[in-house]
Amino acid sequence: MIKVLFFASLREQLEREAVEVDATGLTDITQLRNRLAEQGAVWQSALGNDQLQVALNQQLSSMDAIIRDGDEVAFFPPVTGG
Amino acid sequence: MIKVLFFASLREQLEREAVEVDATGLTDITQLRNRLAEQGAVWQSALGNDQLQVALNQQLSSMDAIIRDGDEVAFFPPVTGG
Amino acid sequence: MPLEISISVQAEGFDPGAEYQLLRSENSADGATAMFVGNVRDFSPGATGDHQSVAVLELEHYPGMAESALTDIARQAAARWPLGRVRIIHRYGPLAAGEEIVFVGTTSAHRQAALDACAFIMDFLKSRAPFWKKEIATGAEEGSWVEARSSDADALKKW
Amino acid sequence: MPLEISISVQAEGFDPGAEYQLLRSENSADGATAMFVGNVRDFSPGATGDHQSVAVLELEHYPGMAESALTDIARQAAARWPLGRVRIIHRYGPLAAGEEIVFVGTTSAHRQAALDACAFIMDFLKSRAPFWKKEIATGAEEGSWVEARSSDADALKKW
Repeated sequence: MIKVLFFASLREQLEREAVEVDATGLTDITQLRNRLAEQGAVWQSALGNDQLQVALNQQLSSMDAIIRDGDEVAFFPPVTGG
Repeated sequence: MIKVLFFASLREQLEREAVEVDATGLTDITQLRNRLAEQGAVWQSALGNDQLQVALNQQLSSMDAIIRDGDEVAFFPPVTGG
Repeated sequence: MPLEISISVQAEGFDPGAEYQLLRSENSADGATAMFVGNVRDFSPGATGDHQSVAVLELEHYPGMAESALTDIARQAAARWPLGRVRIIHRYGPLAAGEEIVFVGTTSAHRQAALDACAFIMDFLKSRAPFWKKEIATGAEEGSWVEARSSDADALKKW
Repeated sequence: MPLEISISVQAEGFDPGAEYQLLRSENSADGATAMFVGNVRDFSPGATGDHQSVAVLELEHYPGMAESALTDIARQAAARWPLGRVRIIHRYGPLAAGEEIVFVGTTSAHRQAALDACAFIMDFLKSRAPFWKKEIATGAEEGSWVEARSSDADALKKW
Protein backbone atom coordinates (compact mmCIF):
# COMPACT_ATOMS: atom_id res chain seq x y z
CA MET A 1 0.00 0.00 0.00
CA ILE A 2 0.98 3.60 -0.55
CA LYS A 3 0.11 6.09 2.18
CA VAL A 4 -1.18 9.30 0.62
CA LEU A 5 -1.44 12.51 2.68
CA PHE A 6 -3.23 15.79 1.92
CA PHE A 7 -2.52 19.16 3.51
CA ALA A 8 -4.09 22.59 3.84
CA SER A 9 -6.70 23.55 1.20
CA LEU A 10 -6.32 20.14 -0.45
CA ARG A 11 -7.14 18.37 2.83
CA GLU A 12 -10.21 20.58 3.20
CA GLN A 13 -11.43 20.09 -0.38
CA LEU A 14 -11.05 16.33 -0.13
CA GLU A 15 -12.36 16.28 3.43
CA ARG A 16 -9.67 13.86 4.50
CA GLU A 17 -6.08 13.86 5.70
CA ALA A 18 -4.95 10.56 4.25
CA VAL A 19 -5.88 7.56 2.14
CA GLU A 20 -4.21 4.22 1.52
CA VAL A 21 -3.81 3.20 -2.12
CA ASP A 22 -2.91 -0.25 -3.45
CA ALA A 23 0.45 0.09 -5.17
CA THR A 24 -0.31 -2.57 -7.76
CA GLY A 25 0.13 -1.22 -11.28
CA LEU A 26 1.44 2.15 -10.11
CA THR A 27 4.89 3.14 -11.36
CA ASP A 28 5.13 6.85 -10.72
CA ILE A 29 3.38 9.64 -8.84
CA THR A 30 1.50 10.84 -11.94
CA GLN A 31 -0.20 7.42 -12.15
CA LEU A 32 -1.12 7.62 -8.46
CA ARG A 33 -2.50 11.12 -8.99
CA ASN A 34 -4.54 9.96 -12.01
CA ARG A 35 -5.97 7.01 -10.13
CA LEU A 36 -7.05 9.25 -7.25
CA ALA A 37 -8.53 11.82 -9.67
CA GLU A 38 -10.83 9.11 -11.08
CA GLN A 39 -12.73 9.06 -7.79
CA GLY A 40 -14.93 12.03 -8.70
CA ALA A 41 -15.18 15.68 -9.65
CA VAL A 42 -13.82 16.96 -6.32
CA TRP A 43 -10.76 14.73 -6.63
CA GLN A 44 -10.31 15.71 -10.27
CA SER A 45 -10.44 19.38 -9.38
CA ALA A 46 -8.24 19.22 -6.27
CA LEU A 47 -5.52 17.07 -7.86
CA GLY A 48 -5.76 18.80 -11.27
CA ASN A 49 -4.42 22.10 -9.93
CA ASP A 50 -1.22 22.90 -11.85
CA GLN A 51 0.25 24.46 -8.69
CA LEU A 52 0.00 21.08 -6.91
CA GLN A 53 3.15 20.15 -4.97
CA VAL A 54 4.20 16.66 -4.02
CA ALA A 55 6.54 15.07 -1.50
CA LEU A 56 7.77 11.48 -1.67
CA ASN A 57 8.82 10.03 1.68
CA GLN A 58 8.91 13.55 3.15
CA GLN A 59 11.15 15.04 0.46
CA LEU A 60 9.90 17.54 -2.14
CA SER A 61 9.57 15.55 -5.33
CA SER A 62 8.39 15.71 -8.93
CA MET A 63 5.32 14.03 -10.42
CA ASP A 64 7.47 11.61 -12.44
CA ALA A 65 9.19 10.16 -9.36
CA ILE A 66 9.01 6.34 -9.14
CA ILE A 67 6.95 4.96 -6.25
CA ARG A 68 7.00 1.60 -4.50
CA ASP A 69 4.85 -0.28 -2.05
CA GLY A 70 5.30 1.25 1.42
CA ASP A 71 6.06 4.79 0.18
CA GLU A 72 4.50 7.89 1.70
CA VAL A 73 3.27 10.45 -0.84
CA ALA A 74 1.90 13.85 0.16
CA PHE A 75 -0.01 16.30 -2.06
CA PHE A 76 -0.35 19.94 -1.05
CA PRO A 77 -0.67 23.50 -2.36
CA PRO A 78 2.40 25.79 -2.52
CA VAL A 79 3.79 26.28 0.97
CA THR A 80 3.25 29.59 2.82
CA GLY A 81 5.17 29.30 6.08
CA GLY A 82 7.71 31.67 7.56
CA MET B 1 40.24 79.47 14.30
CA ILE B 2 39.72 75.99 12.95
CA LYS B 3 39.42 73.18 15.45
CA VAL B 4 41.34 70.13 14.24
CA LEU B 5 40.79 66.71 15.82
CA PHE B 6 42.83 63.51 15.51
CA PHE B 7 41.60 60.00 16.24
CA ALA B 8 42.97 56.50 16.80
CA SER B 9 46.49 55.80 15.46
CA LEU B 10 46.75 59.40 14.23
CA ARG B 11 46.02 60.73 17.72
CA GLU B 12 48.70 58.40 19.13
CA GLN B 13 51.31 59.31 16.52
CA LEU B 14 50.76 63.03 17.03
CA GLU B 15 50.40 62.63 20.77
CA ARG B 16 47.44 64.96 20.85
CA GLU B 17 43.69 64.90 20.36
CA ALA B 18 43.19 68.37 18.97
CA VAL B 19 44.86 71.57 17.85
CA GLU B 20 43.56 75.01 16.96
CA VAL B 21 44.74 76.46 13.66
CA ASP B 22 44.41 80.06 12.50
CA ALA B 23 42.12 80.01 9.46
CA THR B 24 43.88 82.95 7.81
CA GLY B 25 45.02 82.02 4.33
CA LEU B 26 43.44 78.55 4.39
CA THR B 27 40.88 77.83 1.67
CA ASP B 28 40.49 74.06 1.68
CA ILE B 29 41.35 71.03 3.79
CA THR B 30 44.41 70.17 1.70
CA GLN B 31 45.93 73.54 2.63
CA LEU B 32 45.19 72.89 6.30
CA ARG B 33 46.76 69.43 6.02
CA ASN B 34 49.87 70.90 4.36
CA ARG B 35 50.25 73.59 7.00
CA LEU B 36 50.04 70.98 9.78
CA ALA B 37 52.51 68.69 7.96
CA GLU B 38 55.11 71.48 8.02
CA GLN B 39 55.39 71.10 11.78
CA GLY B 40 57.87 68.21 11.58
CA ALA B 41 58.60 64.68 10.41
CA VAL B 42 55.97 63.05 12.66
CA TRP B 43 53.28 65.37 11.30
CA GLN B 44 54.47 64.83 7.74
CA SER B 45 54.31 61.08 8.16
CA ALA B 46 50.97 60.94 9.99
CA LEU B 47 49.17 63.31 7.62
CA GLY B 48 50.91 62.00 4.48
CA ASN B 49 49.22 58.60 4.71
CA ASP B 50 47.21 58.12 1.52
CA GLN B 51 44.55 56.25 3.52
CA LEU B 52 43.89 59.38 5.60
CA GLN B 53 40.21 60.17 6.07
CA VAL B 54 38.74 63.53 6.88
CA ALA B 55 35.49 64.87 8.31
CA LEU B 56 34.35 68.48 8.05
CA ASN B 57 31.91 69.55 10.76
CA GLN B 58 31.30 65.89 11.63
CA GLN B 59 30.50 64.77 8.07
CA LEU B 60 32.82 62.57 6.00
CA SER B 61 34.42 64.91 3.52
CA SER B 62 37.06 65.14 0.81
CA MET B 63 40.42 66.92 1.00
CA ASP B 64 39.30 69.63 -1.45
CA ALA B 65 36.37 70.74 0.74
CA ILE B 66 36.31 74.50 1.46
CA ILE B 67 36.89 75.47 5.11
CA ARG B 68 35.97 78.60 7.05
CA ASP B 69 36.79 80.13 10.42
CA GLY B 70 34.89 78.18 13.11
CA ASP B 71 34.88 74.86 11.25
CA GLU B 72 35.73 71.54 12.91
CA VAL B 73 38.01 69.30 10.87
CA ALA B 74 38.92 65.76 11.96
CA PHE B 75 41.66 63.55 10.51
CA PHE B 76 41.65 59.82 11.13
CA PRO B 77 42.62 56.44 9.69
CA PRO B 78 39.98 54.27 7.92
CA VAL B 79 37.22 53.40 10.38
CA THR B 80 37.01 49.89 11.86
CA GLY B 81 33.85 49.81 13.97
CA GLY B 82 31.00 47.33 13.89
CA MET C 1 33.94 25.32 16.32
CA PRO C 2 32.16 22.37 14.75
CA LEU C 3 28.87 23.27 13.08
CA GLU C 4 25.84 23.04 15.35
CA ILE C 5 22.38 22.92 13.79
CA SER C 6 19.30 23.03 15.99
CA ILE C 7 15.77 22.77 14.56
CA SER C 8 12.48 22.99 16.46
CA VAL C 9 8.98 22.65 15.03
CA GLN C 10 6.69 23.42 17.91
CA ALA C 11 3.29 24.72 19.01
CA GLU C 12 4.76 26.64 21.98
CA GLY C 13 6.07 30.17 21.79
CA PHE C 14 9.73 31.07 21.99
CA ASP C 15 11.82 33.93 23.32
CA PRO C 16 14.17 35.53 20.76
CA GLY C 17 16.26 36.97 23.61
CA ALA C 18 16.82 33.50 25.08
CA GLU C 19 17.63 32.16 21.59
CA TYR C 20 20.24 34.89 21.18
CA GLN C 21 21.84 33.85 24.48
CA LEU C 22 21.97 30.22 23.32
CA LEU C 23 23.56 31.22 20.01
CA ARG C 24 26.25 33.16 21.90
CA SER C 25 26.87 30.72 24.75
CA GLU C 26 30.48 29.49 24.68
CA ASN C 27 30.80 30.80 21.15
CA SER C 28 33.17 33.74 21.36
CA ALA C 29 34.99 32.55 18.21
CA ASP C 30 32.00 33.79 16.18
CA GLY C 31 31.81 37.58 16.31
CA ALA C 32 28.68 37.83 14.14
CA THR C 33 25.09 36.84 14.94
CA ALA C 34 22.24 37.45 12.51
CA MET C 35 18.62 36.82 13.45
CA PHE C 36 15.27 37.03 11.76
CA VAL C 37 11.92 36.83 13.53
CA GLY C 38 8.59 36.60 11.73
CA ASN C 39 5.47 37.66 13.64
CA VAL C 40 1.77 37.48 12.90
CA ARG C 41 0.76 40.80 11.37
CA ASP C 42 -2.53 42.29 12.45
CA PHE C 43 -3.28 43.51 8.95
CA SER C 44 -3.22 41.43 5.86
CA PRO C 45 -3.14 43.00 2.41
CA GLY C 46 -6.30 41.73 0.69
CA ALA C 47 -6.35 40.81 -2.97
CA THR C 48 -8.50 43.86 -3.66
CA GLY C 49 -6.21 46.18 -1.75
CA ASP C 50 -8.44 46.45 1.30
CA HIS C 51 -7.06 45.59 4.70
CA GLN C 52 -8.71 43.13 6.98
CA SER C 53 -7.87 42.63 10.62
CA VAL C 54 -6.46 39.17 11.27
CA ALA C 55 -7.57 37.77 14.62
CA VAL C 56 -5.92 34.36 14.37
CA LEU C 57 -3.43 32.74 12.07
CA GLU C 58 -3.73 28.96 11.86
CA LEU C 59 -0.50 27.27 10.85
CA GLU C 60 -0.68 23.76 9.45
CA HIS C 61 2.46 21.69 8.94
CA TYR C 62 3.60 18.30 7.71
CA PRO C 63 5.05 16.63 10.81
CA GLY C 64 8.34 14.90 10.14
CA MET C 65 8.89 16.54 6.77
CA ALA C 66 8.85 20.01 8.34
CA GLU C 67 11.82 19.14 10.57
CA SER C 68 13.76 17.41 7.79
CA ALA C 69 13.12 20.23 5.28
CA LEU C 70 14.41 22.83 7.78
CA THR C 71 17.45 20.66 8.57
CA ASP C 72 18.21 20.36 4.84
CA ILE C 73 17.98 24.13 4.39
CA ALA C 74 20.28 24.73 7.39
CA ARG C 75 22.81 22.24 5.96
CA GLN C 76 22.70 23.92 2.55
CA ALA C 77 23.41 27.26 4.21
CA ALA C 78 26.30 25.77 6.20
CA ALA C 79 27.75 24.30 2.99
CA ARG C 80 27.80 27.78 1.42
CA TRP C 81 28.97 29.93 4.32
CA PRO C 82 31.35 29.33 7.27
CA LEU C 83 28.74 29.11 10.03
CA GLY C 84 29.17 28.17 13.67
CA ARG C 85 25.57 27.74 14.75
CA VAL C 86 22.25 27.63 12.95
CA ARG C 87 19.01 27.74 14.90
CA ILE C 88 15.57 27.51 13.25
CA ILE C 89 12.26 27.49 15.12
CA HIS C 90 8.92 27.29 13.32
CA ARG C 91 5.61 27.20 15.16
CA TYR C 92 2.35 25.57 14.16
CA GLY C 93 -1.20 25.76 15.42
CA PRO C 94 -3.29 28.85 16.17
CA LEU C 95 -1.33 32.08 16.62
CA ALA C 96 -2.68 35.49 17.64
CA ALA C 97 -1.69 38.82 16.05
CA GLY C 98 1.78 39.88 17.15
CA GLU C 99 2.92 36.39 18.15
CA GLU C 100 6.22 34.96 16.92
CA ILE C 101 5.94 32.45 14.06
CA VAL C 102 9.51 31.79 12.98
CA PHE C 103 13.05 32.38 14.23
CA VAL C 104 16.24 31.99 12.22
CA GLY C 105 19.59 32.64 13.91
CA THR C 106 23.06 32.17 12.45
CA THR C 107 26.53 32.78 13.84
CA SER C 108 29.79 33.17 11.97
CA ALA C 109 33.21 34.76 12.22
CA HIS C 110 32.08 36.95 9.29
CA ARG C 111 29.12 39.31 9.35
CA GLN C 112 28.25 38.85 5.69
CA ALA C 113 28.21 35.07 6.08
CA ALA C 114 25.85 35.30 9.06
CA LEU C 115 23.54 37.82 7.34
CA ASP C 116 23.51 36.09 3.95
CA ALA C 117 22.89 32.68 5.53
CA CYS C 118 20.01 34.09 7.57
CA ALA C 119 18.39 35.61 4.45
CA PHE C 120 19.05 32.41 2.43
CA ILE C 121 17.41 30.23 5.08
CA MET C 122 14.32 32.48 5.21
CA ASP C 123 14.02 32.47 1.41
CA PHE C 124 14.23 28.68 1.17
CA LEU C 125 12.01 28.16 4.20
CA LYS C 126 9.32 30.29 2.53
CA SER C 127 9.30 28.12 -0.61
CA ARG C 128 10.46 24.71 0.57
CA ALA C 129 9.29 24.02 4.11
CA PRO C 130 5.84 22.38 4.44
CA PHE C 131 3.85 24.97 6.39
CA TRP C 132 0.59 26.57 5.32
CA LYS C 133 -1.05 29.67 6.77
CA LYS C 134 -4.75 30.26 7.13
CA GLU C 135 -5.93 33.71 8.19
CA ILE C 136 -9.08 33.98 10.25
CA ALA C 137 -10.40 37.56 10.29
CA THR C 138 -11.95 39.13 13.38
CA GLY C 139 -15.55 37.96 13.66
CA ALA C 140 -15.26 35.44 10.81
CA GLU C 141 -16.00 31.72 11.23
CA GLU C 142 -14.18 30.49 8.17
CA GLY C 143 -10.59 31.35 7.47
CA SER C 144 -8.89 31.77 4.13
CA TRP C 145 -5.66 30.11 3.02
CA VAL C 146 -2.82 32.49 2.34
CA GLU C 147 -1.81 32.37 -1.34
CA ALA C 148 1.82 31.67 -2.15
CA ARG C 149 3.45 34.74 -3.66
CA SER C 150 5.48 34.58 -6.85
CA SER C 151 7.95 37.01 -5.21
CA ASP C 152 8.83 34.24 -2.76
CA ALA C 153 9.64 31.81 -5.59
CA ASP C 154 11.59 34.58 -7.35
CA ALA C 155 13.61 35.20 -4.18
CA LEU C 156 15.33 31.82 -4.61
CA LYS C 157 16.83 32.84 -7.95
CA LYS C 158 19.32 35.20 -6.38
CA TRP C 159 21.10 32.39 -4.53
CA MET D 1 3.38 53.34 11.06
CA PRO D 2 5.62 56.42 10.79
CA LEU D 3 9.32 55.63 10.63
CA GLU D 4 11.06 55.50 14.02
CA ILE D 5 14.84 55.70 14.13
CA SER D 6 16.66 55.24 17.42
CA ILE D 7 20.45 55.57 17.71
CA SER D 8 22.60 55.03 20.81
CA VAL D 9 26.34 55.45 21.09
CA GLN D 10 27.19 54.30 24.58
CA ALA D 11 29.80 52.77 26.88
CA GLU D 12 27.25 50.56 28.67
CA GLY D 13 26.27 47.10 27.51
CA PHE D 14 22.89 46.30 25.98
CA ASP D 15 20.51 43.34 25.91
CA PRO D 16 19.54 42.14 22.41
CA GLY D 17 16.45 40.42 23.87
CA ALA D 18 15.22 43.70 25.35
CA GLU D 19 15.99 45.48 22.07
CA TYR D 20 13.90 42.89 20.22
CA GLN D 21 10.99 43.57 22.59
CA LEU D 22 11.27 47.32 21.94
CA LEU D 23 11.31 46.77 18.18
CA ARG D 24 8.12 44.69 18.45
CA SER D 25 6.25 46.76 21.03
CA GLU D 26 2.98 48.10 19.54
CA ASN D 27 4.29 47.25 16.10
CA SER D 28 2.14 44.36 14.88
CA ALA D 29 1.85 45.98 11.43
CA ASP D 30 5.45 44.90 10.78
CA GLY D 31 5.69 41.12 10.52
CA ALA D 32 9.44 41.04 9.92
CA THR D 33 12.29 41.83 12.31
CA ALA D 34 15.94 41.44 11.31
CA MET D 35 18.75 41.85 13.79
CA PHE D 36 22.51 41.76 13.73
CA VAL D 37 24.75 41.64 16.78
CA GLY D 38 28.53 42.00 16.65
CA ASN D 39 30.54 40.63 19.58
CA VAL D 40 34.20 40.79 20.55
CA ARG D 41 35.86 37.66 19.24
CA ASP D 42 38.40 35.96 21.46
CA PHE D 43 40.66 35.16 18.54
CA SER D 44 41.86 37.57 15.96
CA PRO D 45 43.37 36.39 12.67
CA GLY D 46 46.89 37.83 12.69
CA ALA D 47 48.51 39.19 9.55
CA THR D 48 50.84 36.19 9.51
CA GLY D 49 48.04 33.70 9.95
CA ASP D 50 48.74 33.02 13.59
CA HIS D 51 46.00 33.47 16.16
CA GLN D 52 46.41 35.60 19.20
CA SER D 53 44.04 35.70 22.13
CA VAL D 54 42.37 39.09 22.48
CA ALA D 55 41.87 40.07 26.11
CA VAL D 56 40.39 43.51 25.57
CA LEU D 57 39.11 45.48 22.64
CA GLU D 58 39.36 49.24 23.05
CA LEU D 59 36.84 51.12 20.94
CA GLU D 60 37.51 54.77 20.18
CA HIS D 61 34.84 56.97 18.62
CA TYR D 62 34.26 60.51 17.44
CA PRO D 63 31.55 61.84 19.77
CA GLY D 64 28.81 63.71 17.94
CA MET D 65 29.84 62.51 14.50
CA ALA D 66 29.29 58.87 15.51
CA GLU D 67 25.62 59.54 16.30
CA SER D 68 25.04 61.64 13.18
CA ALA D 69 26.78 59.12 10.90
CA LEU D 70 24.62 56.29 12.25
CA THR D 71 21.48 58.42 11.90
CA ASP D 72 22.40 59.20 8.27
CA ILE D 73 22.91 55.50 7.52
CA ALA D 74 19.56 54.61 9.11
CA ARG D 75 17.84 57.32 7.03
CA GLN D 76 19.46 56.06 3.84
CA ALA D 77 18.19 52.56 4.61
CA ALA D 78 14.68 53.89 5.31
CA ALA D 79 14.73 55.76 1.99
CA ARG D 80 15.46 52.51 0.14
CA TRP D 81 13.21 50.05 1.98
CA PRO D 82 9.79 50.37 3.66
CA LEU D 83 10.94 50.19 7.27
CA GLY D 84 8.94 50.68 10.44
CA ARG D 85 11.70 50.90 13.03
CA VAL D 86 15.45 51.12 12.89
CA ARG D 87 17.54 50.69 16.01
CA ILE D 88 21.33 51.03 16.07
CA ILE D 89 23.51 50.74 19.17
CA HIS D 90 27.27 51.05 19.05
CA ARG D 91 29.45 50.84 22.12
CA TYR D 92 32.77 52.49 22.84
CA GLY D 93 35.44 52.06 25.50
CA PRO D 94 37.08 48.84 26.72
CA LEU D 95 35.22 45.62 25.86
CA ALA D 96 36.08 42.09 26.96
CA ALA D 97 35.98 39.00 24.72
CA GLY D 98 32.39 37.92 24.06
CA GLU D 99 30.84 41.30 24.88
CA GLU D 100 28.38 42.95 22.50
CA ILE D 101 29.80 45.77 20.37
CA VAL D 102 27.03 46.65 17.95
CA PHE D 103 23.31 46.01 17.46
CA VAL D 104 21.30 46.72 14.32
CA GLY D 105 17.58 45.96 14.29
CA THR D 106 15.08 46.70 11.52
CA THR D 107 11.36 46.01 11.20
CA SER D 108 9.25 45.95 8.05
CA ALA D 109 6.11 44.43 6.60
CA HIS D 110 8.46 42.58 4.23
CA ARG D 111 11.16 40.15 5.28
CA GLN D 112 13.53 41.01 2.45
CA ALA D 113 13.29 44.72 3.26
CA ALA D 114 14.12 44.06 6.93
CA LEU D 115 17.01 41.71 6.08
CA ASP D 116 18.47 43.84 3.28
CA ALA D 117 18.24 47.01 5.36
CA CYS D 118 20.00 45.29 8.28
CA ALA D 119 22.84 44.11 6.01
CA PHE D 120 23.03 47.54 4.30
CA ILE D 121 23.31 49.34 7.65
CA MET D 122 26.09 47.01 8.83
CA ASP D 123 28.01 47.47 5.57
CA PHE D 124 27.82 51.27 5.72
CA LEU D 125 28.48 51.35 9.46
CA LYS D 126 31.69 49.37 8.88
CA SER D 127 33.01 51.90 6.36
CA ARG D 128 31.37 55.18 7.31
CA ALA D 129 30.84 55.40 11.06
CA PRO D 130 33.76 56.90 13.04
CA PHE D 131 34.78 54.04 15.34
CA TRP D 132 38.23 52.51 15.61
CA LYS D 133 39.18 49.22 17.26
CA LYS D 134 42.37 48.48 19.11
CA GLU D 135 43.08 44.91 20.17
CA ILE D 136 45.03 44.31 23.32
CA ALA D 137 46.30 40.75 23.54
CA THR D 138 46.41 38.78 26.77
CA GLY D 139 49.50 39.80 28.73
CA ALA D 140 50.39 42.65 26.37
CA GLU D 141 50.78 46.27 27.48
CA GLU D 142 50.41 47.89 24.08
CA GLY D 143 47.48 47.22 21.80
CA SER D 144 47.45 47.24 18.04
CA TRP D 145 44.98 49.11 15.86
CA VAL D 146 42.78 46.89 13.73
CA GLU D 147 43.44 47.47 10.03
CA ALA D 148 40.51 48.35 7.81
CA ARG D 149 39.78 45.53 5.38
CA SER D 150 39.35 46.12 1.67
CA SER D 151 36.48 43.57 1.77
CA ASP D 152 34.54 46.07 3.90
CA ALA D 153 34.98 48.83 1.31
CA ASP D 154 34.06 46.33 -1.44
CA ALA D 155 30.88 45.39 0.45
CA LEU D 156 29.43 48.85 -0.29
CA LYS D 157 29.56 48.27 -4.04
CA LYS D 158 26.71 45.81 -4.01
CA TRP D 159 24.22 48.44 -2.80
